Amino acid sequence: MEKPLNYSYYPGCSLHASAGEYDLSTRELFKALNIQLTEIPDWFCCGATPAHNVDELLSLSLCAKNLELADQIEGDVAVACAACFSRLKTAQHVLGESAVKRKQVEKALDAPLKLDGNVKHLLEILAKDFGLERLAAAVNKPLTGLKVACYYGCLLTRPTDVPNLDCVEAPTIMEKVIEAVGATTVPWTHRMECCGANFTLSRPGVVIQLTGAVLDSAKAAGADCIMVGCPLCHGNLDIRQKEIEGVYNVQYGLPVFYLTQLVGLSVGLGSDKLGMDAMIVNPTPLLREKNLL
Amino acid sequence: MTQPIDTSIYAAITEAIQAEAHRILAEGEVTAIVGYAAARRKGSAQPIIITDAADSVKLIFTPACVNNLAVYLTKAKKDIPKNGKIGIVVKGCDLKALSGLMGESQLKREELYLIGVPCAGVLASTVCPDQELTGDSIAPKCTECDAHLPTGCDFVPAETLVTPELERKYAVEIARLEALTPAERWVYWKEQFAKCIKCYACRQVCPFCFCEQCLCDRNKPQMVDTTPRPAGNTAWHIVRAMHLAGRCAGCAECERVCPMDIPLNLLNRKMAKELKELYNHEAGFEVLDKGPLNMFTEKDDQSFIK
Amino acid sequence: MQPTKQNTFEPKIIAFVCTWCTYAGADLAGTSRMQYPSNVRVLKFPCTGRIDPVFILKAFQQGADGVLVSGCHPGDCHYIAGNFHARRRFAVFRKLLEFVGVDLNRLQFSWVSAAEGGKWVEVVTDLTEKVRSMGPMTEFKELAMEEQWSGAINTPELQEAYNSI
Amino acid sequence: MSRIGVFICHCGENISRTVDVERVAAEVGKMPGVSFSTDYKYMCSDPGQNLLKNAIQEQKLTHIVVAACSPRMHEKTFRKAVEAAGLNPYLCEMANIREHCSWVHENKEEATVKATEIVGMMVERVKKNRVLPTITVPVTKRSLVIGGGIAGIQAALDIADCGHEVVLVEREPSIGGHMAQLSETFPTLDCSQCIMTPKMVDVANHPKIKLYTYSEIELVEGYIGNFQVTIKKKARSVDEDRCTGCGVCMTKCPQKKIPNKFDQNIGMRTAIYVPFPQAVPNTPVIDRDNCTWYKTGKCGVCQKVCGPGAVDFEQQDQLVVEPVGAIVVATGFDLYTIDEKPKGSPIKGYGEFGHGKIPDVIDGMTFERLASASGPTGGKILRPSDGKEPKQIVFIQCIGSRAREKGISYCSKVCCMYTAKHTMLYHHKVHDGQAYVFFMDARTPGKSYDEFWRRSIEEEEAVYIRGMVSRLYQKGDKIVVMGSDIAVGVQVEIEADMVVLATAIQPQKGAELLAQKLGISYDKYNFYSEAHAKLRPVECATAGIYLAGACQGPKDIPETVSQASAAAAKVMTLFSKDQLEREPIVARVKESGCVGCFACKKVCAYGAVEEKEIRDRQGNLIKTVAFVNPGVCAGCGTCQATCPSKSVELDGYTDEQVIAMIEAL
Amino acid sequence: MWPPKKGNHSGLPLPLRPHMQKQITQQNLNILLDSLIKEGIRVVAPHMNGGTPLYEPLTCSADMNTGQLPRRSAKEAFFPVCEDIMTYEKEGQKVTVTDIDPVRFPETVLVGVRPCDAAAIPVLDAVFSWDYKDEFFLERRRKTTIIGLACTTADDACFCTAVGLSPAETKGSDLFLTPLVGGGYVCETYSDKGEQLITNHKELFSDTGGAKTLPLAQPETGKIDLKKVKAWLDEHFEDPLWDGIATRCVGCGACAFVCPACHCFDIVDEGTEKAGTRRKNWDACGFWKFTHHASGHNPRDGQPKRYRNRIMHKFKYYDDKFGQTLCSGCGRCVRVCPVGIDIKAIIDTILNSEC
Repeated sequence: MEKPLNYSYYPGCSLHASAGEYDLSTRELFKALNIQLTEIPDWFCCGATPAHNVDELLSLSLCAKNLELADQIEGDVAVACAACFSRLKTAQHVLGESAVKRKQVEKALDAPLKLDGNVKHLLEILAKDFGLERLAAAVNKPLTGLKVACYYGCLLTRPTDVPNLDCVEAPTIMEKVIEAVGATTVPWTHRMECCGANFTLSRPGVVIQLTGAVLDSAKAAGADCIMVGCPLCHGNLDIRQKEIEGVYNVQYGLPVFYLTQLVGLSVGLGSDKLGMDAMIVNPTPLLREKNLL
Repeated sequence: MTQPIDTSIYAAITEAIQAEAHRILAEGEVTAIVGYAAARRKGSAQPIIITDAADSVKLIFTPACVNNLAVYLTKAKKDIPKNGKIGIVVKGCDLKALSGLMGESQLKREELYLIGVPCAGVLASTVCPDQELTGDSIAPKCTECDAHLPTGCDFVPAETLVTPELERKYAVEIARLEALTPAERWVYWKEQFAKCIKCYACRQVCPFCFCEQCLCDRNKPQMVDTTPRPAGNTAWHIVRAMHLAGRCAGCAECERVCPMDIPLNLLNRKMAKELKELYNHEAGFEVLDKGPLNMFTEKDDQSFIK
Repeated sequence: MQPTKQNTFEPKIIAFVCTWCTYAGADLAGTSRMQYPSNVRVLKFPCTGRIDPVFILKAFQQGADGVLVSGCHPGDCHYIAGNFHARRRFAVFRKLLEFVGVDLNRLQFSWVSAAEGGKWVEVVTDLTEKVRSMGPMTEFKELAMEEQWSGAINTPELQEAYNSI
Repeated sequence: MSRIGVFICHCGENISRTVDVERVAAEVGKMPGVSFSTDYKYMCSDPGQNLLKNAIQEQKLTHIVVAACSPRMHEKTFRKAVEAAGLNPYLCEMANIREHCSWVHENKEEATVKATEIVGMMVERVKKNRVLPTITVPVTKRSLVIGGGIAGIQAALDIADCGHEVVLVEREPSIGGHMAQLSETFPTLDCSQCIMTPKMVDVANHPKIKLYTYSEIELVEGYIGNFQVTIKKKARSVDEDRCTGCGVCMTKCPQKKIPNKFDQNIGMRTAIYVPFPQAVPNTPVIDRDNCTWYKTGKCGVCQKVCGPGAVDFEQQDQLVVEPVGAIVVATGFDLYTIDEKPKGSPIKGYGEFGHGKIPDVIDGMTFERLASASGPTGGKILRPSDGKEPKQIVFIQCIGSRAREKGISYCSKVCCMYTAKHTMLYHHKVHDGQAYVFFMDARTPGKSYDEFWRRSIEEEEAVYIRGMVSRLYQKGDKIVVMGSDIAVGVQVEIEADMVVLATAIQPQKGAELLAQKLGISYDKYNFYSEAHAKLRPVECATAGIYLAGACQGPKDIPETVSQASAAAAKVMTLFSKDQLEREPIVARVKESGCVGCFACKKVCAYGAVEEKEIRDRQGNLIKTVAFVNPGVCAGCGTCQATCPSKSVELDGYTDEQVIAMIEAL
Repeated sequence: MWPPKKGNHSGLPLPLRPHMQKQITQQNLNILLDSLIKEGIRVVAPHMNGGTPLYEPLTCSADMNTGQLPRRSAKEAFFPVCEDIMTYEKEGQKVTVTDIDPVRFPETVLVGVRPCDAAAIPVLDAVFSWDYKDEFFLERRRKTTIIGLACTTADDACFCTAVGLSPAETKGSDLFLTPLVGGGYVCETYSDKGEQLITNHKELFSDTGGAKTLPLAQPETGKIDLKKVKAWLDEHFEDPLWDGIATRCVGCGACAFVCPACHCFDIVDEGTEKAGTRRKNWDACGFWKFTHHASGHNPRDGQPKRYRNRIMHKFKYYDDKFGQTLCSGCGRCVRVCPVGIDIKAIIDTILNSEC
């Protein structure tokens, strides 16, 4: 019997709100894989996209404090949201490089920094810590025949030297994970392009254009669905899909899954445990067609 | 509060050392073994060098086995016959010193047979050797030990250690001193250094003071006053700490042997703390090509330079 | 100059400098006829890499009130990397001095290039004025006068000390 | 007992205006050890120097202090004068009372006191000065040049023309290097081979040049003036003495489909081959990995057809030792290969560009071969995938260069110019084609360079788009180039037939291994480091080794040739004397105190510290100590400050001298 | 004259049998010391310096702490760790040398001296007043009154009884204190100095009232046959024993510096070209430098030879020259040795070996 893996879990605000299904499917999947997740007590916002644009010290301090809280729990920090992941990694990187900023943050927090903990995205945990072989062995219902477009978006691998999740511009980690559970991946051109992110509220036109190009590319590559690891990308691709179809007068019908939903499906979790009902583009017809429900 | 420390495994370690020593001497794998033996006073131990397998029964390991035996392997100190491999009994802290010596070309790993000792701690120099090992009687260095179990040895008795978390005595004392004003610290060290009689026990037991001719013994030029007056003493201890910066492995022998109870290891720990902060250097079991003060990076801190 | 000068404390500043950058920078200050306090005495070395921490200690013991160590900017070392080695050495040594109670305001490090005559003047002037305001460096001087009790002989001061008990 | 003479200079009024020189002379005269003290108007003048010389003889002076200007000004002058009077020049010191005293202080009293103290310090210092004999090192007047590209060829020819023997070592079967691969050269569009091959032939015919091709440096021992270089001559399988270069073997060789590296693998060659027709020497090499004889033990056609019987399948690698006095390193560059990440290197690839997957995405050197009249397409620009002429071509600059995120932050310097050249060559050959260039900015500092670049836009109709490309992908038989035009602020997509990547210049693979053999330093990219970026740009920190060309950093041809000639000039300077003389300010090890921790060796930037074994009369090893090679030591003294026991000492700056000065205060 | 006459070389009066016996309370002893301090007399007594017991000048009698054997012996009252012996100054071509005038040594009362320390002082008299009269030692000796104190405790490093002394040994003391049950001391005088002290402060002393003294310490070691030890040493300058013992020795000076009888010293000049001081400071035969010749040769070229010298000097050479043993069994060297070298164990080994 292998020693169970332990992580402190930083869900981030989205997972407690619009991306509840990501949270649910993450917890269920990890439970099924016997990976221990302990939610960091009293965690709070990482600062997300606005903080670092307004006040760097604040954004670093928020992350540093969360990391300090995470230090109470044994194991590395597991992060689901690509934006939270990016912020925490950036804070570690910046504070590791600059003694001056470290001192400022220490002063702000009035505590010595604990930056040693490893911050890991779920992908990394599945692919590296848990391991692709073990993952493949855990599959009860292989996703055979499902053609998945893996969408990385901007933040999972960028910038260079910060997340160190995979190759910055030509990563393969998502493909590896989903292929390990039996799905087929499609090569496509827009897997690293921006979806428009949180311009979705302030400049929806930009988002419609950018997300539209992503959907176009996935459709053209013959994908059945898109897999993401970021609540913001998910929001744009899933919620805006109908609107974009209207604007450009096209039909995509591409369900947008969180990686934990698809992997969860493969290990035999029911759609209720994966929050499939929360998805705007209904995945049921596709999953029925592929005999996955 | 006195916290008892479990040293029950030391008896088993002693047996294991004796057996291994007997084997390697009898099989000719080594020509001599440096270890610990019981001494006349109750509970006390002393270094011993054995060359005969029959003498292996003399070897012991107890909380009184305080010495860092690495000192017996450096050339300026002792000439153990160098006609074969030498076995040596090492605690984790001692092994760090050996690693440092290897990095400084003083020893070669292949010429040594390392008998590692899982060690929960040894006694402080201030207590009698027959005392029980407790949170109070333990040597201060052991409260900060991160090397209870030596690795990379040729032989380590398979015993499991229980090491309680103790208050880090040096860290506490350094923090106390750092909080003082420079003038207050000067007064503190002045009193400490005034006691020094220049017996050089600190130097002689230090594994890293392997110079054949100490800078401080030279008189052309006289870099450091040799007389045991406050001025010369202060200079000596500053120079000593500087020469050990980045090299000291933390065995605290200097402090243990000081007949005047000068807290010399505080200086070494302070230097270690700075080197950790500045260059992320820590003494360990790894043999380093270059010590932190024999190398540099272009990005080194220079906030203190105008 | 003002006659009051002799009553005020004039610090003794010793500067250890490398020949290629800071010494040349000080020369430039001279050829540019810049003015600075006359308290500094310059010791020339080929490179800051040659400067042994013991020299700083010795300087204080010999009565320096302030010490300056100055060399080439990083990357400018005439000897490739001597100043990088010196930078580490002194980063550590100053921490040691601080820990034994030396006020680091008396010990200045700087990079002064051969083109920075002005910076040399600034560094020397600042240090001189800073040390002047701090007063004499008494620690090492007093230490030099002290004896182990057994070696002490009756001096008027000692006698006075006894009398005051 | 020392008899010190002190000479205080007035420097006209430069010193005496603010320093009471008579008083200084009087005060100094009272200092212990000083037997003569005087002042004089101009010490550096002839009468001043004569005063000094006479005093040395009349007063029997043993040490001299001249208090005057900065030693940086006149130290040499006075040391020479002292030497002329029969004293060792290093027994003379200067006290700087002008730049460091009279010129920077106005108060005469203060300046006088300071001057007296400065002189006092130097008096104490000079007492501890020792007689230092000038160091002489014999010089072997032969030179090694490593690398037979344009840099190595130029350096070798310059040195050989001066009458000194040169050993030229080239790794490939022929000299010529990258320049021989180029089609035309900017900014004049000369045919590269036309200007290169005559020089190659000159090398082959030069009586003073000993050429080793298909050879590598195995080992370098010794130091300036006295290197012993072991060269490995790889087995060519063809006897160079017998071969006439007729080429029959190559026409008969049955293995004809081996990608030719010289043609960037788009052209083919045989197993017995010369890389290109103008190769020097024109002696073929058998590629043993691809030769049927070596693979199966059968064939041997080349041997059968060779009239002179030059083919020798049994030939072995040979080691040759050459004694030389100087080494010119001219190993050149490699191109950044974007689809692979060099092992152990921090440099990353560009997976997103599909290089290696999309056949019509090529690098600049491949374009050179396509454009070269002697190249695999005879100078026609044709797509590797289908041999069609590309009508839309996109050039992308700064691939790898200035891309910190890929691990390279430097500019490769030549890409702007060669891309401009490529657009011209393309336009000349494909008249109806359109070239686009994605660029960050155009860097064209060089004679006639900017005009050349303007021409590519204004006359040759290349469209320059300021911005970078994010991704390339194949769409049908087109390549979609996704990029941004930051001048206009839009994303652009171009459907191209061919894409040419201006890949970065990198050091040769294994450059660091050669550097380790030579004992020279290199930067984090493995470019070799010069001794001083500004003032010693062609010398290595290791004495006697010089740099030429792109092995030091990206360079174009004119710059490479200049540096090669400069390196040759340095070598010739070294060879101009039979013995190398140098200032005796070097470190020496006191072996009695040395315990062999080699901290000195670890901090020495020049590799001057060696390990030396001390043995007793019976030959038993007593200890291993450090030894400083005086020919290599630069005299910085970092070793001494590092040595825990002060067993290494820098002459001229000994601890005794320094402490004496401190104690004089 | 060689060999010198054995016996008293100091020119000082030999210790007398008790001349006067009195009693003093702890309180009165403190009053005595405080009044001496007020008179300008340096009162040196065991005192806790931080956690380290040392003989040091008191500023107040309450600072006296006789609970532990001081880490350094009382010899430094006469033979300082370091003392100036002359100073020089150069001005112009003139050199001025000034000797230290021993008249300036302070009057001293050394109190609470343990028998092992006090007994070593007359032993030192011999060497410092032999062919050369060391006025630095002798003047301090003249100016010092020694008040000994009997031991009531001992540890397993103590071995005064082994070398013929005891916890109540009065040798070397001018005045000797033995603690009484319930506090206070019996005072016995052994010299005029001691008697003078009592006479000068007679109001503080009372006659002995038959109060019981505390039981004395009982070191665990029995008397050893020093003659036999010497006889063995006479014959065994070369012996494998030396190598065996001293391979452990790391060559520091701790044993010699804490020893009440070791008396080697070094003379060094410290200063600059312009001015300086000649100083005399403790030296130790364990140091490699101790016998290092200017030529580079070292006759005692290994630690066994150096350690042999320590034993030889203590139990043979000093006996040969002055008829005394240079060890008073205080056990300090046993306690401080970094590597656990135990002089008592070595003597035992010698006694047990075949002669």
